[in-house]
Amino acid sequence: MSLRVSDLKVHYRTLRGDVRALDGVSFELGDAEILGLAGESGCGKTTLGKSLIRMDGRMRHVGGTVELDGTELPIGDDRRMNDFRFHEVSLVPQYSMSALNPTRKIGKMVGELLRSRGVTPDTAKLLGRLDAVGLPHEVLDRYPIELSGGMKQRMVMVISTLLDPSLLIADEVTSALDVSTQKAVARALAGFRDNGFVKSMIFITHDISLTYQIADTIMVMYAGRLAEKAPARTIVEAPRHPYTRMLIDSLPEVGVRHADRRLSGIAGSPPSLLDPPAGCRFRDRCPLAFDRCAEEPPAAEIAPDHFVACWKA
Amino acid sequence: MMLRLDNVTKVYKVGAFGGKTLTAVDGVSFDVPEGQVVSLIGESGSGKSTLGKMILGLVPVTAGSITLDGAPVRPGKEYYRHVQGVFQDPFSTFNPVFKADRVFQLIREAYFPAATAADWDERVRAALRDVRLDPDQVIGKYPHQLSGGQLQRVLIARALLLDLKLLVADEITSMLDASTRIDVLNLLAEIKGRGLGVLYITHDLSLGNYLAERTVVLRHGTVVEMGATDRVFGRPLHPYTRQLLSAVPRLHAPWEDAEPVTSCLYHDGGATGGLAEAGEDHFVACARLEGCLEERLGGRSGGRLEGRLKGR
Amino acid sequence: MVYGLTFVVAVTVDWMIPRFMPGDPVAGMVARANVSQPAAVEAMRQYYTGLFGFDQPLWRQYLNFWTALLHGDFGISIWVFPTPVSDVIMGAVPYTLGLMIPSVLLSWVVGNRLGAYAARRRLLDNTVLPVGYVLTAMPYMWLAVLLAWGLGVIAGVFPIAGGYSFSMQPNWSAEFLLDLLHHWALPFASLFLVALGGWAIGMRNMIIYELESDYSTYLAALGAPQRLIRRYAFRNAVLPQITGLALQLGVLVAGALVTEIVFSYPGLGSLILKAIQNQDFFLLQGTFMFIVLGVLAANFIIDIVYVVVDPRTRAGMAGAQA
Amino acid sequence: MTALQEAVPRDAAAPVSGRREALHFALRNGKLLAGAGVVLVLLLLGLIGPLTIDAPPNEYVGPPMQAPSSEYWFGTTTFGQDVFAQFVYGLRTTFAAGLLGGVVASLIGMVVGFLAGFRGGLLDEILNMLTNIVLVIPTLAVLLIINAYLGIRSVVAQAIFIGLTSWPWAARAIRAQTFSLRGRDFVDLARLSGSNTWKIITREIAPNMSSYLLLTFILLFGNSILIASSLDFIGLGPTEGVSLGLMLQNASQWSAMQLGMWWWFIPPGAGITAIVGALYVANVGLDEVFNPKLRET
Repeated sequence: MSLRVSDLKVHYRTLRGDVRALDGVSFELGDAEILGLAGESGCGKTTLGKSLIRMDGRMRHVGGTVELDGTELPIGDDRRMNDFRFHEVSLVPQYSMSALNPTRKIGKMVGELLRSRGVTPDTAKLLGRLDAVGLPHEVLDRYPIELSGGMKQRMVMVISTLLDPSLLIADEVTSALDVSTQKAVARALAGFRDNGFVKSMIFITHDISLTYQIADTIMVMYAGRLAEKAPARTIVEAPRHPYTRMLIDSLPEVGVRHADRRLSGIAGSPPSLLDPPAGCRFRDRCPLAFDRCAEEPPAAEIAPDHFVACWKA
Repeated sequence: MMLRLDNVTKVYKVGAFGGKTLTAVDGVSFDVPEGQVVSLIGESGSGKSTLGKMILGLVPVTAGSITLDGAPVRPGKEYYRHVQGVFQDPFSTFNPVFKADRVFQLIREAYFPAATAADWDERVRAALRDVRLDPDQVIGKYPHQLSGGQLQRVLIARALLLDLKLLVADEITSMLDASTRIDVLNLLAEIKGRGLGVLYITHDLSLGNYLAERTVVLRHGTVVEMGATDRVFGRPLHPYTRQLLSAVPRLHAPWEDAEPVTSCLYHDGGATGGLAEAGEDHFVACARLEGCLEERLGGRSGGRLEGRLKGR
Repeated sequence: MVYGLTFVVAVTVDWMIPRFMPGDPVAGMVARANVSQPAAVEAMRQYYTGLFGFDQPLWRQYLNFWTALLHGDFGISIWVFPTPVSDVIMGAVPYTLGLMIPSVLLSWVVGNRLGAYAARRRLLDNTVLPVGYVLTAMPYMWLAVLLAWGLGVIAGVFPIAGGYSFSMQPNWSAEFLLDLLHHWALPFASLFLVALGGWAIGMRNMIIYELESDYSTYLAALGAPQRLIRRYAFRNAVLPQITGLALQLGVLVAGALVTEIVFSYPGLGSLILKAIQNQDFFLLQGTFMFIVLGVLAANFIIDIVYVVVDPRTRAGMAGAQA
Repeated sequence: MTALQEAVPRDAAAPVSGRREALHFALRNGKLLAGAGVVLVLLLLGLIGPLTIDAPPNEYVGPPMQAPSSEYWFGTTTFGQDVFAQFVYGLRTTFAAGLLGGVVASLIGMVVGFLAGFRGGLLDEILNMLTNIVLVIPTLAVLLIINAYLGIRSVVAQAIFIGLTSWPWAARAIRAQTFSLRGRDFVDLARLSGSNTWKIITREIAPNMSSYLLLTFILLFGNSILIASSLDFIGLGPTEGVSLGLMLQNASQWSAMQLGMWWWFIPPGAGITAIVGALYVANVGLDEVFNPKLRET
């Protein structure tokens, strides 16, 4: 088992009080597994991704543990966490287009970054990785402004995985890209896992169809909690949580026409996480809700590797 | 009502003192008939948003013409009585320092100065109910207190207050969550029933396919394929369309590889004369269309093609 | 391009003002000059009339003005009649430059370091920031007066007037140079301090902005040490500060002028005061042209430095814009 | 920021209006309160102080060279003028010069900035050129020439000329802001609602950056005070009346420093520093109020 997250709670401090962005999430991630983390805005998926590598100033680790390869990650301690960053846990951020220092040549920056982490730059390895994503070696001698958006994206992917981390977090890396580029980037990421550049990966996106293309397992989150986690096929073809089902049903597939089959969305909106209601958080929007939903449903394993947090599952 | 684009071209001047030029849209022609949704599909840099802005009169046309019922676009109060737009980012479409319902106020000032307060309030409420919003939940709120989906509906309601003939919807769902965007799309499909045309601009093929009667696929400012949606997506002919379709992530079906665009002679620099008719209500920009069709479809339909040149 | 135009505008303003002011400029000036010797009055009258050339058409006057200017001819001073204005100015310029160049450059360098160091360090920030605001809010002359009073009059450590002791004649001896330095110290310090505050505040704000940028966040997520992140942030924050230096030049020159007046330092500032007190308009105009030229030249140099320092403009110039 | 927005669902249950929120933070911002407080106290002193003094400020009312005492709070000058009387009258003049100069500069900066930023194109390039020219020319030097020749000796004329030469950076800043706002969709929506350029600038763009305009004005205000006092000090100030800068000039001219008459030159300089410094500090406070990003949690 590569990653074990137990009852993780991370809150955001705001002027109106604590926002419980991540409120008790537990899951495991196996070796060589790509976990697709899906959900809508405000579900806590980005918070989860940040918690695993670097929390920003407003985030607070409230409870729960994260264990990577048998070692507990000190996620609430920015300084101690530094030992794990880049070496064990790494990140391909949403903002890849602006992630490189604009006034340093890329090669020089990579060298300085590596040395600052006590690593001697391995030129052959770096060049090999550039080849793997189809970047010419000259990019190292360029400034970021001289690269196209797609090239910057791939460069960041190469830098982030240069130390062969155990866990790679890819946060909405494709959301700003065109469909054809999106496909290339997603496949390249999957290739990193296949080639052993990274051991396992958490691929965060709002697009379930995209996750389905490269993830082994999909975890759907709702309002700071886990709703359902299962192998990708199962999530798409036999979802058990009403939220997952309604979400999948709201996606127009190529071939589905309004005139033939009218899809519908999910009425209502997620609860405020400032002071979330007790019990199941999907209750207010759920057509299946009944009395027991006032109690919080645990994420039960209803079939091997299939976890659902719903009394009706 | 019919919106007609004829050979529309847009050339931007870039650089200091307009030293260089950039052709964003190059000779685009298509129609948006009344009671239909036409989707305009393209990736970034395809010129789709520029086209939308030209139709709305927000950006001047360099060459060619855009006409509504035969009359040329003349941006101004009268034109906007009939043609309206909804944009991509709802939080940028609302001025954050004002309440959301100010967008109605602007309409009232410009078009219905004579309406009494009570009468106007009732009209606004009716329009909000038409877009499935509870007026009491929307009126008096600031934009940041409403969700993206609610805001986009407010904008559609705003357009419906006018004597609308055409609605340009530019990526109006791309900032919305999956569970709310589909209802906004359904709304567009509903309002076309009022006899107005909808131009739905999007990068998302599956959404365009879901909604539109007709589809126009744009690449680098030119139309590569257009026609009835079921033909364009059901039997895509242009390699670019095929590549786009194959790149769309689907549920239930893993990605497969389409032949790269470069395998087509047209993209190797082979000249083209414009759009050729490849079947009923199906036009493709490909000079080698006949040959391609025969290769791909094994001569089943290729022989019947006339390959008639259209447009330029 | 802009500099050329600016120069033309400045010269035109300089030419226009005496010509279009109400009344007869020659009579007014001669009267105000208040010179008692009839010979001097007559010489001046003739000189003015010839110089302004009122008998010639306007465009001709304008052209003549330019020709004279390009020959370095600013006219003749009234205050130290009949020394040419250009000579008077040249005598004062070394003092002003000697004061300005070190204080501007040093305050820029030290201020930037200080601001960068203070940013995001609570304790330092809480001292540097208020002190910085007080310093920038001070009128230059007031700090100069305070320093002169405190260190000059009360403590008696530094002289408070002049560029060198009255008892000395300018020469290259070590004794004279030391004396020069001694007189230079206080005006330098007051210019340096006021400018310092502004740079420190500007840099602090800029660094905080850079530390919040995406590339800083990315480096932090990869565990890069604060030292590296700050170094990158500093490099990027310095670039706008270079532009800031160009924008501040006018204010800095103004500061130098009034500081010189406080210390009776024999630079352009004191010259201006003398010119005003003696109604010496040629001297005033000449000094004005000279200051404008100096500021333009400095701006030009800063522009070149910026292009050399910022790799983005270099890359853009190579036409490799991606 | 994005993460936080994501984490905080837009809460329809807490209708805190933007303006009320700003007021809420304004009343809790120490910098703003302190800065505004100092400015207000000095302003009141300048407004009310002169009413309590019978003689004109430059009148020789008492014995010369008196140190501060209960009778002459700030002492007297070499000629027996009451420094306190001069100070309160000087405050008035200084505020007037700053305010008027700030208003003139803001107005020009706004017109140029809005037009250049919103219209773009050739107009933008021309206005930009103009801005750069005025920006590069050293302001004080121009004012020297103008004041010397035209003999400007009234506070109003002085302030107007200061305003005429100190607008460029404001125009630049407003242009940049306008430029970024122009691309927002609400500008397009206003067009689609039949609004013309003037209406869009005044009713959509200007309200959106009202806080920014206020900040700009405050900085121009402080700037004008500093320039005016420098002019006064050189001897190009108003000939009648008194200002803080003129007081400094007199003190310097009559060797107050050498004579140890600290009470003559400390108050005017301290007054200017206090006003301008307080304006700057209030400005930072206001910035924090308007820009939630800067609010330290």
